[in-house]
Amino acid sequence: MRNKVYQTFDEAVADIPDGVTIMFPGFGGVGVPRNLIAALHRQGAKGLTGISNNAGVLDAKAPDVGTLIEAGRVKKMYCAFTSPTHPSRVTAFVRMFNNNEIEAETVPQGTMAERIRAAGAGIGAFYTPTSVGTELAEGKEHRVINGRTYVLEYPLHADYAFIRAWKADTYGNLQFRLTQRNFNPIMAMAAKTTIVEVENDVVAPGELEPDAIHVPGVYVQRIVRIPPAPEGIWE
Amino acid sequence: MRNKVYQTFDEAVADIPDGVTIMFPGFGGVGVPRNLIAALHRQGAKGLTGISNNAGVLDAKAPDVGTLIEAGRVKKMYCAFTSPTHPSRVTAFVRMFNNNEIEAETVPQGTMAERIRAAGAGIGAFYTPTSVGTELAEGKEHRVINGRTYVLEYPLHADYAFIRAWKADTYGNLQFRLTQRNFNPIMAMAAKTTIVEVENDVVAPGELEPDAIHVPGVYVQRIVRIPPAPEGIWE
Amino acid sequence: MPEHPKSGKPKLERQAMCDRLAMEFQDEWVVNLGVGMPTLCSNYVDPNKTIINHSENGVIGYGPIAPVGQEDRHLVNASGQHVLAQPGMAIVHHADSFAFIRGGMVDVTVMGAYEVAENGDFANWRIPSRKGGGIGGAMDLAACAKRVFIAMEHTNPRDGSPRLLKRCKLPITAPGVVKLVVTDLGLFEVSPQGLVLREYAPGWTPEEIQHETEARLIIPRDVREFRFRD
Amino acid sequence: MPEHPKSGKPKLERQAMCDRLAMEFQDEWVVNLGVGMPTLCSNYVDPNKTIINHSENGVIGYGPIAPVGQEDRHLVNASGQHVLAQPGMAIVHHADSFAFIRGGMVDVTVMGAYEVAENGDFANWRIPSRKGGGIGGAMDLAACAKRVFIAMEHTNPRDGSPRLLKRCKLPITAPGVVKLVVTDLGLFEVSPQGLVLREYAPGWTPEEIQHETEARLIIPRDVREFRFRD
Repeated sequence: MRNKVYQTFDEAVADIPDGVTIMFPGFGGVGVPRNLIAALHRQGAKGLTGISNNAGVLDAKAPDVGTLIEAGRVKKMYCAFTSPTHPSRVTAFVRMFNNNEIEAETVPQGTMAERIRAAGAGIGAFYTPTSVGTELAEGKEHRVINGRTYVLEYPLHADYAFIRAWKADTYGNLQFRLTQRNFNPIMAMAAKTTIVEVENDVVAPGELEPDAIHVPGVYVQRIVRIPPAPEGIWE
Repeated sequence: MRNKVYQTFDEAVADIPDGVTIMFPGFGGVGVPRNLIAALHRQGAKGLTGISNNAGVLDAKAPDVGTLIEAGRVKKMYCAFTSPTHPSRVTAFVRMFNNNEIEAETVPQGTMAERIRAAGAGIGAFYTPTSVGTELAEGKEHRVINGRTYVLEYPLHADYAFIRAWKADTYGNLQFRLTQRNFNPIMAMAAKTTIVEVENDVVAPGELEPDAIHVPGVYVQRIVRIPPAPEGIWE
Repeated sequence: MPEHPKSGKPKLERQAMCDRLAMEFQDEWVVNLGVGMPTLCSNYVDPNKTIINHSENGVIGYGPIAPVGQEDRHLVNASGQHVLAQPGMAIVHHADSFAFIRGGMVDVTVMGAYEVAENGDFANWRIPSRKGGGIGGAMDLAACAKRVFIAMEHTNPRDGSPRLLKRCKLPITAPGVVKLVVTDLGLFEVSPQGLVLREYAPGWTPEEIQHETEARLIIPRDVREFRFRD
Repeated sequence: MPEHPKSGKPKLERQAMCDRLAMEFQDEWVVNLGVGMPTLCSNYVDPNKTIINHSENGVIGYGPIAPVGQEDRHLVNASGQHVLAQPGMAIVHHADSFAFIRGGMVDVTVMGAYEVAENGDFANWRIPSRKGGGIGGAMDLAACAKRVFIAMEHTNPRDGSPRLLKRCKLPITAPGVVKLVVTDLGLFEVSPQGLVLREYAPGWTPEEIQHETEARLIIPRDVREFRFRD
């Protein structure tokens, strides 16, 4: 069986070409694959499309998708926040979006999650009640089902998913801890190539309980153990 | 907080009226809520609609949905098997279906699972590639998305789900063991009232690991601990 | 003409506003509290009720904000604040968390807003003068929770313009979903007939509150002073 | 005219047929074996390859059939047989198992069939003379697995009628999906030009096999005798 365990983040992202679509999980700073993002930043791939709940935070000390945006590597973002929650919170993304230096599509968070899930689940499209009657539903196909109005939404596919996990085995089976889970499992399932940074030693198959695995290893292609700080990014 | 733990199966199903729709999980004889089915059989509710992968097995020694069918309590079944895999395997359901004593809709197993999931997930309808080009897609709405043809399928809702779990806490958080899981979690999430038979003692909240819970307790309304055989059904 | 609020008449405190909404929560309700003021609702604790806190990032049944030094780096709420684990808590992934929301499992969501209209529309995600919007999970929650409660200041703090309107001027978050609004001037119910003033801040009259409100208020006979506690 | 098979000329054994399909499995393939004859594929073990067994009831990476006395009452495969757990095995629920299938994670599904047509259609779920059908997960697997392999007897054991047809007569399970068919007479590939005979059973000639086949067989120059092992 092909070895999935890579020694460095740089090796794990080395072959990512320009122009691909990448999924970046994380919510409230938890479950963000910061080491892989930092490695991709060093690697230099550009013209990227990103799928992420937000487009980077203000004054980020640790790398996140905003690091790639600020470096001009991202051409388009799909995210749930395309303007700041407060006018003073002007991130690199907001500045660039206002200057038309980056494209963006605003997607309600649950619709984003379901579109990602649909990509992994082989669903061609689905009807959701979210956004009906709002500006975001304008131009979308509507349908009344059992008296309720829904809009049609399509899957969000990706070439790569960057994943941050708690535990992994060498087959790529993954476990997450608490709200670290967030978008990680559905992104791992939706992308063609899933690359994982993991917070604990990669164990032998059989050491993770089959009933407690959050992502089956078949979905995972590459795994890197996060080294101790300062080499690894832990914040 | 309302007590969810019932002392007997008979109490847990006592108020189920005639004419409701019930989901019955189980696959290959594993994860079948046999004690609740036996209790409903005693209770006598009729005119039921059942949603289940199959419609009972041949020579069932332990109660399953076929027990209710044979007793004439079921008006319609949604299932993936409406004819026997071998002509000699004529179950009560097959005999009644051939005699037009029961209605049935044949649903591909994955489409059934996704329709159940859609009901729990508030999805109005979805496009799936399964069954395209076959008799089962006739009369259904088709749509080409990115060059692939899909059919439109609608959610399967239910009034009740009968669930068989491995462990539960008093809030209703559930865990399943190995392939016992099958349809159980998605049925628990899709039904208005979820009633659970559990193979271990019901524990206090906090004793099940939050990361290893398969069904959050909010989805569960009633729990009964299975007593030792012969009072409880364990096969 | 009623005394103008700028004269210094006291308004309700934010905590009092949120306490009032939290008094409406029923035993076993699943409650989703939006970023900002709504999180104050969790400070109101009724020992006779079990409230289940849901956060859109997939945590059902979390506990209070973690005291300094007790933060778990893997456990945050929708605002990204570290919270404490609570016995019986369950974790799901993001698609399952919004399946939970869309599936109608959230009994009430409490959000802030820029505007609420008498038809139950509200706006809280986008200001047309700024490009883009910050929608997060608000549209999913607004469309799918069983009840939407709003906590906001009665008037725009910048120019004093009213926020309880006949029709929303900003792009809406969801149409016709708001059930209850608390502002620093009172408690308002959205009824089929329009906005009903249920309770007024101490020292204020219904007429004074109408003066601060664009929508036409319905003043029922049993309108009463604001209840701070049950 | 070729010797008639009823004369007693030996046909391939079921295990040999399934071994031949299993020889096509590649390292790390996710393999889904249908009820009945296809499960024999798991008896062919190539130590140089890791095969990942998927069963529609949500188990990825299960092991061999459990010996008597070692059954775990909570672990069965798609046929309801007790199997052994294997290190690295993972369990998902039914919706996630079919998300896995529809998402294209199954490299090959091996199924039985009543009929296969030269255009890649096949039928295995319904006989119009019987009411209803037994579809299970076959339609999902047929529509969504990367490859569909079929293992079946070359002719109907009841009346000797051919099963490799120009067009299916029975209601199909999926259109145009079959890649490879093994029968007790040989190995057949579905190509854009039609059915190609790749290998014939020992003692049989391509012409004799054509005689048992309704579809027009393409006989390539490199057609060879059946390979029992790599």
